[in-house]
Amino acid sequence: MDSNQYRVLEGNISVPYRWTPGDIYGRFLGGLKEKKILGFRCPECKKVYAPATDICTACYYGFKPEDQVELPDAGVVKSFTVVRANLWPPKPDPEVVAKAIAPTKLEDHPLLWPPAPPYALVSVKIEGADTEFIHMVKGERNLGKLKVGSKVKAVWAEQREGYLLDLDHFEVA
Amino acid sequence: MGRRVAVVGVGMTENKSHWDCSMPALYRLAVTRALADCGLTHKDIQAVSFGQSPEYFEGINHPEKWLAEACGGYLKPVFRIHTGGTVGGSAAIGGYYLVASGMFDVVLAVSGNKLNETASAQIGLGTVYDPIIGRQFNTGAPSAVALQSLRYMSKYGYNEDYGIRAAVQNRQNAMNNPYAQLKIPGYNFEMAKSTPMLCYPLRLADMCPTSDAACAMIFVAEDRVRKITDRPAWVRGTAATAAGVYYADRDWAVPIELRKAAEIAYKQAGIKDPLKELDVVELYNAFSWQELVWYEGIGLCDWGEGGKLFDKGITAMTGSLPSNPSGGTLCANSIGAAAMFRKAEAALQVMGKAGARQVQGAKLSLGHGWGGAIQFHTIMVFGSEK
Amino acid sequence: MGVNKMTEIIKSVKRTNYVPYRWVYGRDLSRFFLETKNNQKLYGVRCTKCQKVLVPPAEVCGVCFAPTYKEWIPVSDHGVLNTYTVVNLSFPGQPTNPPYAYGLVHLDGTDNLFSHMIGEVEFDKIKPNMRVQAVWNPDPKGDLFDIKYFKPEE
Amino acid sequence: MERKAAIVGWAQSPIVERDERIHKTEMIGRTVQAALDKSGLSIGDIDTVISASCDTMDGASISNVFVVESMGGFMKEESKVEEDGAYAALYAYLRLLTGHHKTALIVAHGRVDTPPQFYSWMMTDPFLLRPLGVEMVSAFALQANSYLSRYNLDERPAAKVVVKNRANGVRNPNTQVRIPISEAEVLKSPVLASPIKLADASPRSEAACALILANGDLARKITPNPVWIEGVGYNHDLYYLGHRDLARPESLARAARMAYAQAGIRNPRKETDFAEVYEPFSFSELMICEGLGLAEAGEGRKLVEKGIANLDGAYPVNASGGALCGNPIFVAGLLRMVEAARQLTGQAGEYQIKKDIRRGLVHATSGFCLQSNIVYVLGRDEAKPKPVQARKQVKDKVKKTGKAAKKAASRKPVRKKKAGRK
Repeated sequence: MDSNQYRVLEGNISVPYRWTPGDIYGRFLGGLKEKKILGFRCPECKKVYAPATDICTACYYGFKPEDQVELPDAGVVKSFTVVRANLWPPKPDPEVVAKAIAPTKLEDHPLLWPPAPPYALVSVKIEGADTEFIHMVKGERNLGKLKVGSKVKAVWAEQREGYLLDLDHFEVA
Repeated sequence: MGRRVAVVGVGMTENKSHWDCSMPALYRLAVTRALADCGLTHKDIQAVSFGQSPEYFEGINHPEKWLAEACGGYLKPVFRIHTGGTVGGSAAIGGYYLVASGMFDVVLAVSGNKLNETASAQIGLGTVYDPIIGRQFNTGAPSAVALQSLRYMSKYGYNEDYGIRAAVQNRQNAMNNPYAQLKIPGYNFEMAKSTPMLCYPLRLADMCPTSDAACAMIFVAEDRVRKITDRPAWVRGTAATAAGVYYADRDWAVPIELRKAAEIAYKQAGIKDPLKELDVVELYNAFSWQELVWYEGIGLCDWGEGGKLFDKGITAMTGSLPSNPSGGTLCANSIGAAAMFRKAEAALQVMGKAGARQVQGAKLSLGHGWGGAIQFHTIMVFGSEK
Repeated sequence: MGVNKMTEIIKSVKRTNYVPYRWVYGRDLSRFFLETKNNQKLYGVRCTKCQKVLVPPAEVCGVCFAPTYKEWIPVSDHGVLNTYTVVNLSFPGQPTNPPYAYGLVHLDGTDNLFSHMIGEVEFDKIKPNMRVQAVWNPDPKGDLFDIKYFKPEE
Repeated sequence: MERKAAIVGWAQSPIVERDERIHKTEMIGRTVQAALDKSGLSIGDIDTVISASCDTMDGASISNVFVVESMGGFMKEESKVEEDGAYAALYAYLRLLTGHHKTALIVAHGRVDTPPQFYSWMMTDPFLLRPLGVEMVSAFALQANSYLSRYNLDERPAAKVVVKNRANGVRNPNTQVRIPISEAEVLKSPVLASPIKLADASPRSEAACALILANGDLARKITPNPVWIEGVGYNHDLYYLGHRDLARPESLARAARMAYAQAGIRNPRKETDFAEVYEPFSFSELMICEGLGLAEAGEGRKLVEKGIANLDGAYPVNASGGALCGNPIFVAGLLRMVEAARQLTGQAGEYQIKKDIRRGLVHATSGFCLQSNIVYVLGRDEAKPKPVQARKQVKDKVKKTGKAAKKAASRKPVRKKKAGRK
């Protein structure tokens, strides 16, 4: 058989999801919608988790709404990486995706797609938190100034829906 | 053969749409209940056998990476087993082997799924089919089981009512199970028969619901058991077998791989006549007809005799070998947890902790799991005695 | 600081996850579909041990774990419908709109089951064990739908 | 040291970037057959089959559904571990320890049906990491930066890792990237996500691998050179990248301690002779060597700077070229076991470690930033490897146990039970 007779099937698996954040992640995302970073304090070890998580792992304590604390929207960069290369295939045609998930509407379940480079993935210790928040720094001006130890402040999106990217990115102070 | 192992604690979540509960919280709920059941803490757990079904259900690849810490697996040995619908059974068997091998003394097996995270679980089930041959016209699991059910009906000449009757028996049993999802007061044959035909010969009543649930079991080595509980469920036999998809002479109504699994497990447990010796069975009957097919598979009767066994009422709650006192998978199917629910229910029965669904004096029980393209089966046999 | 009771609790995060794939047919399936495309013929392979014929072709006979590739055997596009289902269920992303029927066909001269659509027949006329034959697609592309569906044998 | 179970056979398909002419069942079937042939066994001698493969990469839920026949799992006790193949080997080992099974076949396959970025992106949770497009390269880059800033290092030691592994890879006929590279070339290669450059990253790869384990007594009958599992440890760290200390993977240290305790090892650097580690990125190898206790924290660089980890060094690391020369997801870790077995039995050919070796470390990882790790201590018998016997003789020895005969007998009635079709 000629090598050009070997066949390949091109396709995709597209699934509309409605992920349940539950009580704790749900509050954290609700906080972002209101331009607030909420943390959760473990009553046993007193550590403050920001962003939220369902449990304090070491204590195996399940967070409750009353453990919520409000934190400033600024912090210090503990580690970062500047993503320069585009590691992804081209973004799919919305019509292809819409067809793949019909009759669910793509407007109701927008396509999830990674951000376009360049951007930096940063690990930010929010003031008053004991964990680090993984988020982005964008813009060449910010990327140039970025160092371990840089102070950063949140830049909020105009349109907010209760999604991680309501906090659009951090900018270097 | 290895060390003796017992189940000392079982934790279940309700089967329903957990709209207020994230995936980590759901798993944590099952695990905390299992720990409370046997009076242990998360610090006692030495290793975790984690199970969850296909990634495309929740869109989370390697879910154990995210969820193991919610199961108390922080800085502990954790691995994930994934065998499709059998995964709960496979994870439980993994938990058994972790202890029986002598590697660990106290092991948590946990498995679950949150099927309501996706717009339809059938998308995930549909991707089980080969992309080149089969995915073009699949309709998830129901259509495949419809093929199996019709083959069984036509091969042995059973009419449609048998499936409905099996469904009704399970739904009535489910009324006693606080964790079941489908609990319909006064459920009867007429109600079931009037439901719409979804995949001929399967009506809505022949099918399982879509649930969110997690289940956890704690496996403990022989010498630790008595300190923890005086009502353990000893693991008497385990087996997990596989067949294939396109193998020659395949007959969908004759699950030879399940018979093989049963033979292996019965040999370990010293069971010669399962119909007489077993006190209760929990079968993974995600679709009504499978209840009858699995009777034959686990050797309660010959091939083709499942319906006749059902006619005798032996497997009713009042019979000598009740099947699915919990209502089975027909009344609650989260897929990831479902096979573990079967094992956990079987264990609870011999522990005497099954509450309103308890089969009085149950000493020997069997929990079953089914998965893949009707080709993977898991079996665990539990005894109140070693 | 302290509890802020006014914060909205987000109930769900709705997004579509898209993953592209390139699935490889490989030697046997490429050849199988080359034949359906060019010659409208079905071929199977024979297990070198148990001599059973498998369609679609498989690399090894699962039962014997013996190679199958020594022979490339033409098989009939007629056969017996082993079992079938009529699908009324619908869900997002379904490749074909219901209702439709599909089943497992035991092609003459083979020893396993081939799955395909059933057409040109009223749903209530389909019966297990009926004879069926392939209806070929006039515009073959080298995939499963080179056969449009199976219909009752004439 | 109690001898419980050993590696008695293996096979792999050559690692390639992408082969669109071969179906995964073809790849697996041939590899399993080759492993059986190598060990002189037939499928009837195998008691249990454990596979490792990935739904997301295969684009098929329950990815073992359609491959179970081609890996010889029909009517066998079968299970699947959805982790690297090295974890499947662990589960198989557990099964052998109980005595329920005497032989086990481990099969792993990794295809690149979708770009691997999707595999890792799908690993993220939907709320906190997925919207950021976090995938392997950027996550490991974040970790690499944590490591570099913690110990005040530059990028040169990692470049030296690449130089070493690529030089070794040239000698390995089964690996994918077989082109040597200089330190300057590594440092000049394009930045993917700082500090990870193209040359620091493992390639995109496909392969299948099969490994056969046998119980103590049986292992000696099957092969004159069993490779014993002397210890195994594994551990799992926190998920969220902001929750753990990325610069020091705690789960790795714990996995290593567990394995060393079983093998009775106090000083791994002195009591073992070489290591095969799964390094998805060059920086990872430095951290892994530290985690394994081969170097002090922050001093992994000394292994490459002083040439200790070279093929001819005092403690070779990744003599096979490692994952930097070929990284089939789900197979790469199992391949490390195979490579260690090759070294211990003197079958590594061009990349055979010249000094006398008796014990080796094997490491595999899964998850972001070395979240989960598994460590094996593999060892050979005290005596030097014996020449391999003729295949037929070996086969006769196994048959004497009556195993193959019994299996064949037990299979027939099963087939008979099935009623005829129609």
